[in-house]
Amino acid sequence: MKRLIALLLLSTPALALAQAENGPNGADTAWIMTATALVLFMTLPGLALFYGGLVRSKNVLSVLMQCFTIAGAVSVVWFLFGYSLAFGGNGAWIGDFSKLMLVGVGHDTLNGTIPESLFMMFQMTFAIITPALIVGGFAERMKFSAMLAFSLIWLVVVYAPVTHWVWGGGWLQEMGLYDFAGGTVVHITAGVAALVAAMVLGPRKGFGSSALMPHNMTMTVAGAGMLWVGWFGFNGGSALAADGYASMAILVTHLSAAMGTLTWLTIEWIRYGKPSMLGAATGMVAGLGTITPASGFVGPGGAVVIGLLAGIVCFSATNFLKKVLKIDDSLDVFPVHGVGGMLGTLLAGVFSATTLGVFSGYGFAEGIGSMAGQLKVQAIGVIATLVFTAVATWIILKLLDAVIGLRVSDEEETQGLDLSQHEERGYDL
Amino acid sequence: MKRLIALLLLSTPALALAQAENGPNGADTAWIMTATALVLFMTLPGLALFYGGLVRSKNVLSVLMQCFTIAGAVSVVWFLFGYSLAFGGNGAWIGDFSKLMLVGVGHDTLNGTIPESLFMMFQMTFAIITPALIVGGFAERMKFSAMLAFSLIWLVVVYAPVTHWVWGGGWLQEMGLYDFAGGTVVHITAGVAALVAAMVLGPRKGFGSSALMPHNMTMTVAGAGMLWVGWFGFNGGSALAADGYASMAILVTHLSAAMGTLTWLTIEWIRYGKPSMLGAATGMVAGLGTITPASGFVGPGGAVVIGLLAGIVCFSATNFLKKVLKIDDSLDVFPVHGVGGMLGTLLAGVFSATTLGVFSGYGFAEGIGSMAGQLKVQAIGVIATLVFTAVATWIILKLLDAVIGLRVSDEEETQGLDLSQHEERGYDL
Amino acid sequence: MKRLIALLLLSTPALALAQAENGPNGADTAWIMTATALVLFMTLPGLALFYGGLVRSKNVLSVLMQCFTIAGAVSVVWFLFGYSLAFGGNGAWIGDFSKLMLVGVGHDTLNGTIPESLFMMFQMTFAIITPALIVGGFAERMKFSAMLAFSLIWLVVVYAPVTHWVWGGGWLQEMGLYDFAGGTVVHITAGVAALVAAMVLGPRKGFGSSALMPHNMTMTVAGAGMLWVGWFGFNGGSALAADGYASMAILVTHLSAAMGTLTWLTIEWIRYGKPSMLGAATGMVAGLGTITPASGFVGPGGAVVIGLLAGIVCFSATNFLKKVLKIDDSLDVFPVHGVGGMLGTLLAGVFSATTLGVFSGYGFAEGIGSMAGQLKVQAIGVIATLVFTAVATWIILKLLDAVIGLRVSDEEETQGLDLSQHEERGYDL
Amino acid sequence: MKLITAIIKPYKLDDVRDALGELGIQGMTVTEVKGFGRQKGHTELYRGAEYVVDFQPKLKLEVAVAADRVEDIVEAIRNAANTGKIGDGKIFVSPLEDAVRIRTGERGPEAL
Amino acid sequence: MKLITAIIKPYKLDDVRDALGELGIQGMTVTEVKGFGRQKGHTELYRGAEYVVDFQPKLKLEVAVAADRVEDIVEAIRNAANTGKIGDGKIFVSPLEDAVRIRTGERGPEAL
Amino acid sequence: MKLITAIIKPYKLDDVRDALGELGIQGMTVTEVKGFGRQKGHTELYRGAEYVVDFQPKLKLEVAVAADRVEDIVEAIRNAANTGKIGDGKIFVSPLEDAVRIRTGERGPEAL
Ligand SMILES: Nc1ncnc2c1ncn2[C@@H]1O[C@H](COP(=O)(O)OP(=O)(O)O)[C@@H](O)[C@H]1O
Ligand SMILES: Nc1ncnc2c1ncn2[C@@H]1O[C@H](COP(=O)(O)OP(=O)(O)O)[C@@H](O)[C@H]1O
Ligand SMILES: Nc1ncnc2c1ncn2[C@@H]1O[C@H](COP(=O)(O)OP(=O)(O)O)[C@@H](O)[C@H]1O
Repeated sequence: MKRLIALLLLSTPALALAQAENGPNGADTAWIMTATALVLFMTLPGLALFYGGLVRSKNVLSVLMQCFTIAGAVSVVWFLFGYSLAFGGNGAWIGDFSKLMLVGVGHDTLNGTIPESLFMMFQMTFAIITPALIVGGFAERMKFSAMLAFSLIWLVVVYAPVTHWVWGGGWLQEMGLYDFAGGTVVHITAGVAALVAAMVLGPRKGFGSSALMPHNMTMTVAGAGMLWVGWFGFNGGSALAADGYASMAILVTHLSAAMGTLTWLTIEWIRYGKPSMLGAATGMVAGLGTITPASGFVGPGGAVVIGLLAGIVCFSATNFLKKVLKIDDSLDVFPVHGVGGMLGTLLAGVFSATTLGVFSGYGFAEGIGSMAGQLKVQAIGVIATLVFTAVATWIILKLLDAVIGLRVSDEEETQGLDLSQHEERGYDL
Repeated sequence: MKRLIALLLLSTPALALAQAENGPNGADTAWIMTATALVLFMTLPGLALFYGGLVRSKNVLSVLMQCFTIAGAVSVVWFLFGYSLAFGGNGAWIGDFSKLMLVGVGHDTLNGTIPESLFMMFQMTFAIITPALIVGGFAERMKFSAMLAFSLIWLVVVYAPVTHWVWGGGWLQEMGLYDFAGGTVVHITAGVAALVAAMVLGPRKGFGSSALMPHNMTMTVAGAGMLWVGWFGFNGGSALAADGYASMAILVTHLSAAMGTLTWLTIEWIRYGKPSMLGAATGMVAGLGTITPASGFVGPGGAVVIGLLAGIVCFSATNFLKKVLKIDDSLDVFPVHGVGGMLGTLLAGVFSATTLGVFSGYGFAEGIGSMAGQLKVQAIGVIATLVFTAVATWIILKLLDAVIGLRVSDEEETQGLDLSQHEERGYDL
Repeated sequence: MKRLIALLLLSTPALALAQAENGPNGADTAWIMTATALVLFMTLPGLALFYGGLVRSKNVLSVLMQCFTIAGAVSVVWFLFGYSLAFGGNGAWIGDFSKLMLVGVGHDTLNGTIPESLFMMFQMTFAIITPALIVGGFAERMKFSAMLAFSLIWLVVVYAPVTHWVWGGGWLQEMGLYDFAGGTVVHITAGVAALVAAMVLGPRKGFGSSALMPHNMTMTVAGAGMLWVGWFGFNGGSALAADGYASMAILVTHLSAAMGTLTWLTIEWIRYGKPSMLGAATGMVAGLGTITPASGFVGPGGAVVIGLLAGIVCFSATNFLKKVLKIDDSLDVFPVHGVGGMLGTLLAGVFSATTLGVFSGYGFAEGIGSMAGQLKVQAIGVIATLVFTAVATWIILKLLDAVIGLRVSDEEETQGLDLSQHEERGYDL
Repeated sequence: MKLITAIIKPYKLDDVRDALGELGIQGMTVTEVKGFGRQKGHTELYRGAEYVVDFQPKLKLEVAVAADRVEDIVEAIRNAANTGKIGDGKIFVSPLEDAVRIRTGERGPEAL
Repeated sequence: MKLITAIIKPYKLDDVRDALGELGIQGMTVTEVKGFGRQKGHTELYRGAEYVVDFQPKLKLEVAVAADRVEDIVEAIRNAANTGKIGDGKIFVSPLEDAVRIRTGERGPEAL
Repeated sequence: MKLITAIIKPYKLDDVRDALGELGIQGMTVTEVKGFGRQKGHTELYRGAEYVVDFQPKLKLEVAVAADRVEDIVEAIRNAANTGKIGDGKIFVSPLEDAVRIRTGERGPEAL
């Protein structure tokens, strides 16, 4: 987040204020409006299609519906009090209710150089995609009602506080955590929550014994392309300005995605004799997720290495989870986003170093003098987010299971969620 | 439209001129180029996919083809004289021929702070989507030739004048009508025209007796997502600037879409026991269409109420039309866009009030002192647009029916329009 | 390219420098970041879907995979040395290694008014789409390994030098060639390479005797819509600024696409009795490809004529290639992009004239006084690009054929590339 | 028992089902098939390349019935599926030696 | 030889194939079909328009076997496909006069 | 009359149709089916999860013919569909008791 950079670079509040008092910047506003559209586009239809293609035909609408409903419900909650909890006040742990329903925000209320309404919208698109990512963990077996309840409670209990810690002036931000666009806030929280959900719900019927194949890889690839493009808004927009920081964030994002793609498909090529389209797309997402926390701090040389490591590590994690741990994280949210988010948050502490020659980045956080120092902060960020998310998610799910039940019946699962939850079918060709 | 706001705020022409003389604004230009791309994206492929998925497999290409051909043909007509009819001169009822073929428009000709070529393009994308929306009313039964003739005649006879009334300096604009991004100009005209077309053409074979089901809901959802994102350009771009007005317009647009989604699916959930993906997507479109005229004038609190009402009213209208009136408006253009446009135009007169606490907006039009006053203007705008569109559309269709015939033969309809009109098939999987 | 214009208008380096020293422009940066996203969107998922829908079901993933892998691999090569070869130094024929791995490029390094990292990214998206276009020439029969090797070698041997000639300060740019956004650099090179590839590889099994039909026209149309929208970034972004030049480039681009669409479908309507969706979409691409080199130099009147000619000429070329020459350029890359690129590069020399009344453009290149003079330069550009590309592509392919073999076995071709190259299937509905 | 197999035009399915329903037949199995016959296909053009699509989409209905009902049923299908135009399709009758209802194990005509 | 045709619920395919495999039967041909029968469909609502989807997705298995194996195989299919719920499907047995293996030209039971 | 049912490799359809055309047979009905047999499928990997796709896509051709033409036709199909490789498929011959042309009501061999 550019805000973060601003806070770090301009260490005196007076200066920060001065910048804000400079008034609105049209170019920054133009870019962040665009970036906001791009990030919404990542979820709708991007992620929805990416995920939708990977499930079986009988469940495709349930996944699309989950993404859509989350977009709707999260937006309203974010407006009512979510934004205030994340970005209101100066608490170390959680925001306050000062920005409830955007009270007092008008056309000319600013956040930095852009309208606050825009900052809130941009953040809202992040708040939408994070629970939408979790859908991949419990896909093809969760009740729609439970999914909706879970997503909203999780938004308030997990997402809002972690956002506050990292971007809202909370303790991790104070400590100098480098998370430019959401390695901890978005990817670790979503990945860990998906893993916990997969474990609490248990595997899909037939997991391990019969084929639970993607029903439409062309849909998945269409979504993957949209994710790649949309991610320019995700990371580039996090600079909150139309400047060299934003451009560089886009460049490193793109290079990491490219390397992730190539790495994953190369591993498959070597190991299985053939590279696959799904492998390429998954590597791309791994590259994107991993560079996310680092994207404002590293240079293009570092980005290439990050993409390479993303491919290797996330590939291994995917196989480990599926083949060794035999956990049915349906669409591999944890190994790709969770592991990628952790890896990237740590690597942000490495490749932000200015002393790595062609792999150099743009320096550590204000007040942190060494890679070890930055890495320590990064590790604290990773662990805190991981542990908090895991525990909170587990509790939410267990409670919900007791109250309304999480999983559809066996018969409904066999029939498919499209018919059992929505009385609709994806195709009638 | 920002232009409108400018006209209203800067009530003396001299001042308006002064602003124009300030010269071009790069940020505004950057944003409106982006918005123009987003609005084109709403039609191609957005609306084309949204509509295409809802028809039967044998007619999918005909719908895509109609959207594509309209995009091509409207653009050329708009360039030749459509734009001039809508935005040339100062007549109360219709423009003039002063801007035929953009005579005299160069790189540095401005409209406000943006190049006139860009203003004309931005408006062109609105002129494209409006007849494309009507396609939903006569889908699956109209001859391609008749469709093309109708769309172009309608553009000139209905769309261009109404645009002039509301945005081109015509009588409704003079009167102070609030239509920020096209509640009257786009949604009421398209909705009413679709209804008239559905009535003149008569229902599809099998309407009411057999299943005329959507053939590909995933395509419809992909299109719905694109509409949501593209609408940021539609409403946000209508500010014609990259500023707090544009940002706020995007925020209220998004919130209304979110509430529309939630409302429609909740009604279904209560009434039928299950919420549907198509319901969610339809509620979203209803929310978007309804906020459109109001999007520059209301605050986020008002937007939430508008989205809620959009869901309730458009849901009821859809059922009423289908079950009570038994009119085969194939893809429900009138109950969603027409009714939504009317509702939104009226609500713009309510929630622009500054005295509604958290539901307040940003004030009535210059010279209008009360909600009753604004509402009266809004009602006049709604009724005038509705009546004029209905009559003109009916006459155009009746004439065309007499001259070239509107509807394909029974056999062609049974075979499907893809083969009978285009000798192509959508799928060969 | 705006750079080009700048170079031509500001003929003294001092002045050019002065402009650069003006520092970064946020609005230009905002727009070019957007344009970069739009051009990437043209390839992923735009072109991938456009092409993917046109092949048979058993090869759809191979096409998507080729586009994805090219995006990944080209990006990395571009970063390592491709960009430097194209835009480093001042050689007449080829760049140098001064910008290897973007050495020395930081947040505030500029290229004109935008960050150099952004200029490099924007150009990267062009370097991605060009080899991706070639995929259409050899689709459904090339080995994945050969495709990858070919694409990368071709990028370095053909694309980088031609880019340098035209945009990197090379001999064609010096001579005053008008190629705003890639008629020679992108479309002629891709079209000619596709033709040569089609000839070297030979036709697909069954070409001419059995049906090699598109398997999913809805996918193709979705991609076509994305291409149309994305092209606003392609041509509008090539102004490298958010100004009247960019706006006008978008307007002429749009009008040419519209006329191309209408022209192609009208010819079909007259000749075959029915207009087709694929015809409309192909005409659109022809219109877009043809206006590309001219888009910064011609006015809207000229654009309409260019679109008309694009439709007529590319339609004829497609039929000629398929029916007379019987060359199996699978997805008609040469007749649409190659021929369109040549036509457009020549027409840029015509419609840039300021003396054509309503069809006037914005003047010839600095130092060129007549249409004949400009046309001569344009013709040299076309011929040089054509000959160089043809020869170099032929040599690369022949060498690769000898070393690793270009084509899959008969059996693999019958089975389909999805299974034989990637062990995946597109659909399991 | 006999197996009656009818190849019909797709849009006639509802009519045929209604006709069979009136005869008390409710079970049947339907398959989407491609029919080649006297009824010719059409030519599609994709960018100038002609593709002759020489099959017609048809539905195949399979109905297992007791032997004595064959004539009625054949007649009913014929009446319902008939348009008088080429390509209306065929009805085939073939012997069926046994039938089993999986759920109950009933055999013979009771299983239908 | 006989042709055994079974209409089963789609998710039972693996079970049936396993059961047949145990009897040494490995060849069969499977078709996706729409089944109409006692088992009723469901109603889908699209924006208030009700569509009764009255067919059930089923799979049709065709297995050609030597005449003396019919009983065993019918029994095996029945056991594997049985859920006790309505809509479990049917097994039909019909006469088969000849069979040819295209590759070798073998005829009769050897061809299977 | 007899019903000849052939399971063939999909890309052999045109050859078989040509061969039948030469024998004067023009009507037939074709279904897309999944074949299980000696010819093995392949394994697909999706993010490390292995899915054994053990069926082969095949086409099923059904041709009703007069009894005396059976041998010629079987032979023609066999020749046209044969590649000598495993998985070439089967031809089955079964009895057909009646055939009706829906359009005209003709019955028996005339109806074909
Ligand atoms: N000999 C045959 N064996 C199997 N099916 C046939 C045969 N002849 C025709 N059919 C099927 O019947 C359909 C209709 O036949 P066609 O010759 O077109 O018209 P008609 O039914 O009017 O004689 C064909 O599309 C095909 O599916
Ligand atoms: N008379 C029949 N002829 C052919 N197929 C039938 C017949 N009756 C039923 N079927 C098939 O068997 C399936 C199951 O039949 P149904 O009556 O629903 O339940 P059950 O098998 O329990 O009797 C149907 O969906 C249909 O495909
Ligand atoms: N007993 C059988 N009953 C029905 N169909 C069979 C039988 N055996 C094989 N088939 C069909 O024939 C196809 C080819 O059989 P397969 O054993 O693979 O090779 P081959 O034809 O060379 O013996 C299978 O895919 C299946 O569709």
